[in-house]
Amino acid sequence: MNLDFSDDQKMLRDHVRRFLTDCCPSSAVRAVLESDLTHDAQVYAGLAELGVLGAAIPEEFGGAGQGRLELCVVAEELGRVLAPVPVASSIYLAADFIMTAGSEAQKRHWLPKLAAGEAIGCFAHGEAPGRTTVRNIATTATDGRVSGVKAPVADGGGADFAIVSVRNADGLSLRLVELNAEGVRVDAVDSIDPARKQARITFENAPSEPLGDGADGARTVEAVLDRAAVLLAFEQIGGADRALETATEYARERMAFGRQIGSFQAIKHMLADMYVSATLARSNAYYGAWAISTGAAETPVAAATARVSATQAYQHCAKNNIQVHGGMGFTWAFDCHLHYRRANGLALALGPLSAWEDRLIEQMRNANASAA
Amino acid sequence: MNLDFSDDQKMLRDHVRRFLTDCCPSSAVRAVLESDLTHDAQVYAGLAELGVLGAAIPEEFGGAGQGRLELCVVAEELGRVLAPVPVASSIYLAADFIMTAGSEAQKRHWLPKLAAGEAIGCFAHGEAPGRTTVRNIATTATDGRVSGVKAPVADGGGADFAIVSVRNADGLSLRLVELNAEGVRVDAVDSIDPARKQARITFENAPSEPLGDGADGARTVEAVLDRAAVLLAFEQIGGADRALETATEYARERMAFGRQIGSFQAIKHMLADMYVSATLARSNAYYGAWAISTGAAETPVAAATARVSATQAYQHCAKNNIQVHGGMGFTWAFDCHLHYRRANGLALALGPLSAWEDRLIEQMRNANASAA
Amino acid sequence: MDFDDTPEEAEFRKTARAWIAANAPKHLEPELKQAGFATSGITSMDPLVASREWQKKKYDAGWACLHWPKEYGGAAATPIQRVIWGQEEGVYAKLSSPFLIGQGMCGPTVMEWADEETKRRMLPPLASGEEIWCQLFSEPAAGSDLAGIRTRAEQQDNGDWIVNGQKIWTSGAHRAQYGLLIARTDPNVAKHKGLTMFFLDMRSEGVEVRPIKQANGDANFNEVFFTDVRIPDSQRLGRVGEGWRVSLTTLMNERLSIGSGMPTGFPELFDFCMNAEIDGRPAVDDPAVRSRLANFAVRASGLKYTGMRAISALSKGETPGPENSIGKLVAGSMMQELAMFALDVQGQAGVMTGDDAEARGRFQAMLLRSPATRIEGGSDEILRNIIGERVLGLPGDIRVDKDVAFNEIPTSGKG
Amino acid sequence: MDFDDTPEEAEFRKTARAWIAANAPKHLEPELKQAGFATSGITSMDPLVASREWQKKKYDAGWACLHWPKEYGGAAATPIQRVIWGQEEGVYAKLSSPFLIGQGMCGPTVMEWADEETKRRMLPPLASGEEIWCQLFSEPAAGSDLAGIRTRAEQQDNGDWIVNGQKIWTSGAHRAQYGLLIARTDPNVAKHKGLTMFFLDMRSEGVEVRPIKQANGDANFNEVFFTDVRIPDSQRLGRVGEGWRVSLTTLMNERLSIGSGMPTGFPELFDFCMNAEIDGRPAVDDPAVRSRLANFAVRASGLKYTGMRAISALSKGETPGPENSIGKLVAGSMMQELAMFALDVQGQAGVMTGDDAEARGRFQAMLLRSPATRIEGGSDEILRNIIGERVLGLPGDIRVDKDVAFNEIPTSGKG
Repeated sequence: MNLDFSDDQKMLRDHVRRFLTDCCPSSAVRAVLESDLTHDAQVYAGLAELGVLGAAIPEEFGGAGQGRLELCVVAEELGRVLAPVPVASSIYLAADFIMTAGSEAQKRHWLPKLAAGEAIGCFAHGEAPGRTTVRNIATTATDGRVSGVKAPVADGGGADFAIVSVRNADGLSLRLVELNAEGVRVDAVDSIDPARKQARITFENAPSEPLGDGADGARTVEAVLDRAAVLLAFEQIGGADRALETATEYARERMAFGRQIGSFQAIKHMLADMYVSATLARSNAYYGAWAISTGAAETPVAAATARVSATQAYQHCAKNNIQVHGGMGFTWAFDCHLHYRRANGLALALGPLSAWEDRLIEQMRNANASAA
Repeated sequence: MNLDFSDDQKMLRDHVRRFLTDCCPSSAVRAVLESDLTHDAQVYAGLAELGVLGAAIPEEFGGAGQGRLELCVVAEELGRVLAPVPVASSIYLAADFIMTAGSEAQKRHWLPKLAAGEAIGCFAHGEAPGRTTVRNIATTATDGRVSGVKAPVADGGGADFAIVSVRNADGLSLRLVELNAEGVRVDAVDSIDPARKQARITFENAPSEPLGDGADGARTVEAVLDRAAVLLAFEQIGGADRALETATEYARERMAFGRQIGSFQAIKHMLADMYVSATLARSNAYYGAWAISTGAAETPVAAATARVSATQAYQHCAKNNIQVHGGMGFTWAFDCHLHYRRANGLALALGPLSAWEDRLIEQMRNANASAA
Repeated sequence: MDFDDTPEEAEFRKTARAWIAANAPKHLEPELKQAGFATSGITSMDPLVASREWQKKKYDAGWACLHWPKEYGGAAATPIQRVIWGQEEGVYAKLSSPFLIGQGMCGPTVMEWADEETKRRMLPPLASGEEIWCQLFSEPAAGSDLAGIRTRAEQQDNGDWIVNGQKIWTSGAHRAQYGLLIARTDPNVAKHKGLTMFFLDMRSEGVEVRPIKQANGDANFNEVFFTDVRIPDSQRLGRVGEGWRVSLTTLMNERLSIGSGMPTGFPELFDFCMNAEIDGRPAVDDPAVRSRLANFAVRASGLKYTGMRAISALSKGETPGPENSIGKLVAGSMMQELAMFALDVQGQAGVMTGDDAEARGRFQAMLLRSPATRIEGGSDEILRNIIGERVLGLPGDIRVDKDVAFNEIPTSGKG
Repeated sequence: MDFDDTPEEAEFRKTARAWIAANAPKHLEPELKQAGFATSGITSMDPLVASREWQKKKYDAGWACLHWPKEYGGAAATPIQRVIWGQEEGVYAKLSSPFLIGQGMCGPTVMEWADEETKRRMLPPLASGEEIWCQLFSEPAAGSDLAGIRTRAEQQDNGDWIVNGQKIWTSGAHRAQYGLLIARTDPNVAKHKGLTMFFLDMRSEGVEVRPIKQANGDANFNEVFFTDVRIPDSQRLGRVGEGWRVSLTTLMNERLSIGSGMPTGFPELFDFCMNAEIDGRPAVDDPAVRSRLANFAVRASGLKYTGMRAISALSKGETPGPENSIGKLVAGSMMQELAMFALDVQGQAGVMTGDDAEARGRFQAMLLRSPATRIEGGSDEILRNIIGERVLGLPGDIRVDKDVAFNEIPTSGKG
């Protein structure tokens, strides 16, 4: 049994951590948070140069041809530093959609650019208001022209193309739309985590090409979202760990009533509980990593488990990180709110916690029924 | 505004408390818990003598003609001492059913006996397994003869008659069955709280009389359960308060590491949280008391609010009372488990917490819709 | 049990209602109704002007600081009359937000500790809204441990005090004329013994006010820096070294005023769930949503009726019990949890704020503001200590700083 | 990442599996599968006899106390082999319950602190199941604060020790041949310094064992009273006054053995909700039930894979990280919460126990047993302290009893 990353993967982690420590301090996060910048282009270019954007992209398409475990390692590091880069949108989602359902031509055209960070993709799926389900997708494609409004679209502002879900008679199908085409309008929208920008994309008879044969769009979406959920879970456990570390450090240094506040059980036990949820989430994320890296049949259960657990842990740790810091934790100057924003933003990305809870039990039920 | 009991009602409380302190120590509870006794007959007779069983029964039917607020006061005291007497079954339920839906003859026959503690009634409704809904009532009445199996029936073992819900074409209707009749068999069943005995009652063509005109049985059941829920909520807040007091006292006396354990924040904050839930539950119970004593239209909302809040508070306080006591709290000799048993037993009486949560929101929704 | 007024209460309510109907700035009502957390919501005019106009009108007619003695600008009203006034004032009460700290905390402290001449001079303009006060207590290194403040006041030969140091979390300092200041006057004695309370003119030389940007992007609080600020000894409240005792008056009033009638967000959440849909069905019909709603409902209701039990006591002329101490503790964490849940119901779109968001971004704003509620005016942890010790009578925490000279208490956990 | 054995592990597993297939008491399997919490479930024969037979068989074939050195009755196996053996032993491992404390905690303590002769004499019969040991640590006034024990051991002129006092929560004392005893040998020094560890023959004169009836009606634990019990000095483990250090060996092993592979009840709950109905529909289809199930599922899964991460470390010859310290803390409160929820799903009928209950009363029994899990072997609060201090490196609680002579530490909070 080896539910752990390999030595090579751990070396990759150290490598990425060193790069991000140098190039992505919290001032870089704040530069995006406090401006209209869509992302930190320098950090993104650096990640491309390190070869990690293309970690899971085959060598024939310009990637490193490693695998999803390497991407998990990278995701955790991005989560730790709250990296303001569109890796989730462009790599976990857009690249995976193309690898999963794209034509040979689409792969040849887009994957090398995505791996090199020369193009950015995004997934335009949800249509506010309400939880994203097949029923509330109103965007359509007629004669290859897409019309509809997608919001929020993470990283839509900086993207070159979008994978767009459209309604058809049977459910969903997927289109690929270049965002500089006519009939496409991209507007920034404000969000609780402006270090991870959101957009509204309005399509009016925008030219598009199909992604996949159009029949099993909903199934493709589920499969890609499952894998992205595990990768986001790694971002979340990275963030949760960092929030826990920050809070622990503060509790050791900050004095009140003549003693370190970490010597008070109220604080000590709060931190212990954060450690508990971060540990559970990490173990569940490893289970998810195993599943998506081996293509195991239990991927849907493993992905939902990783996702629910990581969402809970990051929200919990980010929230109590502020509480441990007290008033200082509620200042703009301290980084606590960056994690709080990210934790609550990621909790909704790819669909809310409640939807993943439901999916987890639905999938366990199905697995159980098929086993019986 | 006067969301409080009157001075007379507070005097009644002191009166009942003195009586129960003398006559219902924990040894009396244990005597029922550890034996086949259905209840403590002496305590029950004493309550009858005090006139409190008939508090809400009109004087013309042998009661004290006071009202439901007095019954709330009594309920809280019964809850504090875990009184092993069938007041809930006989008074909150059976007497209320007869007052609500009984014929003049039934009232004349039964209410004076119930008030005097000379007869005991119970409500035979649920049929295991599963949550009690109209759908899972299989007991029927044909030509006035009742057939079916009811379990668990609280206090069924010591009761003289039962109000029995039976299925009819439209839903439910109610029958009154004397339990010494032929075709009736009462068996004791084990339960998590043997100080409040449960029974299985098997009816095989048992003779019965109708209670009410048979049309609106389900509605009568809802109305009586709402009122009983408020009264049980008072038993629950009495129990919660007592568990909190016991735990607080122990935390002040018990030493560990050279100091009172109540000086540790882990214990102190646990007790503070118990106080919070007990206080919320008390205020909600008062709201319920106001509603059932005035027959307010918002009774369903008030009753469900009181019930949900009191169930949460008592479970919380009883559970943490053991935790504060540590190992000693898990001995048979300490009374902690008596509250733990009672709290978890009462949580299921009249239907489980989840069903009351659902009812609360359903009723708020209806109230909101009718107000709009 | 009833929710009715006594005849006297009904009479008072009628008078108050009639006066409000005749005098309130009705044109501001729509804006006030949309106000978010801790602001009056006025944008059509200078909100401070709007607040002052309403306060002055109330003052002139004898409705300001109702329960204060008449000679200090009040109406010597009973506690229950004050509650009834608050109920009748309704949304217009939001206009009082600039005066809350002054009238709710500083005023009572002055009333208890100042001499008669000072009270007659300082309190009426505070009641009328002409002068705004702020409370200069917290410091960067002294939050929950308020007695750990380091701002120094040193007495000169002429009796005046010279103050140096820094305060933080000072709400309204930028518009305040006066401030209530606690400072350390003797660092060589135990921490609680070396403190003294003053009030000072915020326009004094050497006072600098800087807004603090908060985690949610707002700037409702300030840092205040003191550089050789001179305070005459006549502006001392209580004896030298008695500052801790004086501060307890202020803090008791702070917790009272913050704790009562805390909003929880539940009515807004319920309303939202009645209208929002999950996969084509009303959210309120989803059993999982119902279960969460029910848990919020009983907490909101519990707080509401706990408040009514306190009012009932006031109505009978009794002192309310300790129940109200739970208000902020319950409401703070509930608001945070509730906001997270509301965003969850909104799905992926819950991440959007402002006009793009459902319910006009109300729950997103609540999510970002609520962490502060669990900290300001006594953190959750401090409140649990208070309930444990003062309500339940449990022993205090072990204190290692009690009999130690302040300047010998360690100040860093490092090394 | 994989869940596969290395070739060596696969080989070992094959050998173990073959031996178990050939030797396990298969006729007991159905009973063992139905076993509840902390019992073997055997009723068709004397459960202790069944346990001893299986243990002796394992011992004779070299499968008992696998990781112990061969000279003490073990097989010098690696930690990962021990894990694999446990996986393969499966339900038959439940037969080991009478030996767990002796082999898991007393044995390692003897191994670390006794002289060679004692080890060679005492350990093999412990490994073979011929002799059962119990652990005499907790006292009525010393639970979480174990160093507060009062049982006195006084040395006689001939070197023997005379013991007087009372122990509690002694699992298996009624059937034990030996006990590991911590006693106070000097009350005039600080509490941790006056303790000494012994082992004693439980058949000694003056030892009285009385079962304790627990809150759930069972009696798995005992009180043990000592009246002038004589222990030869040769049965002392460690130096006089060094008992606290010796006890840490035992306690570390206790937490290790209790924490690993704690049952949570989730698989049983999920199974139950697949079959139970709420108003005619499968419970598992109710969104409110799903939400609760999901929350239990991720905790159960998190514990399971946390365990696998530890096993992965062992497999690589590394020492597992501190992750496993969360096991009992998570599982204990989860079991309690889960049992309450399962009863809720059962509705009013959930109050019934035993054969009248759904799922054979499993969840009712769990409800009544689970409070103990949150206390025994380190309460939730002690475990949070351990995680905070040993894993996160936070400072310890303030200790008022550290440099005080034991007999001067206050013993009551009254008056």
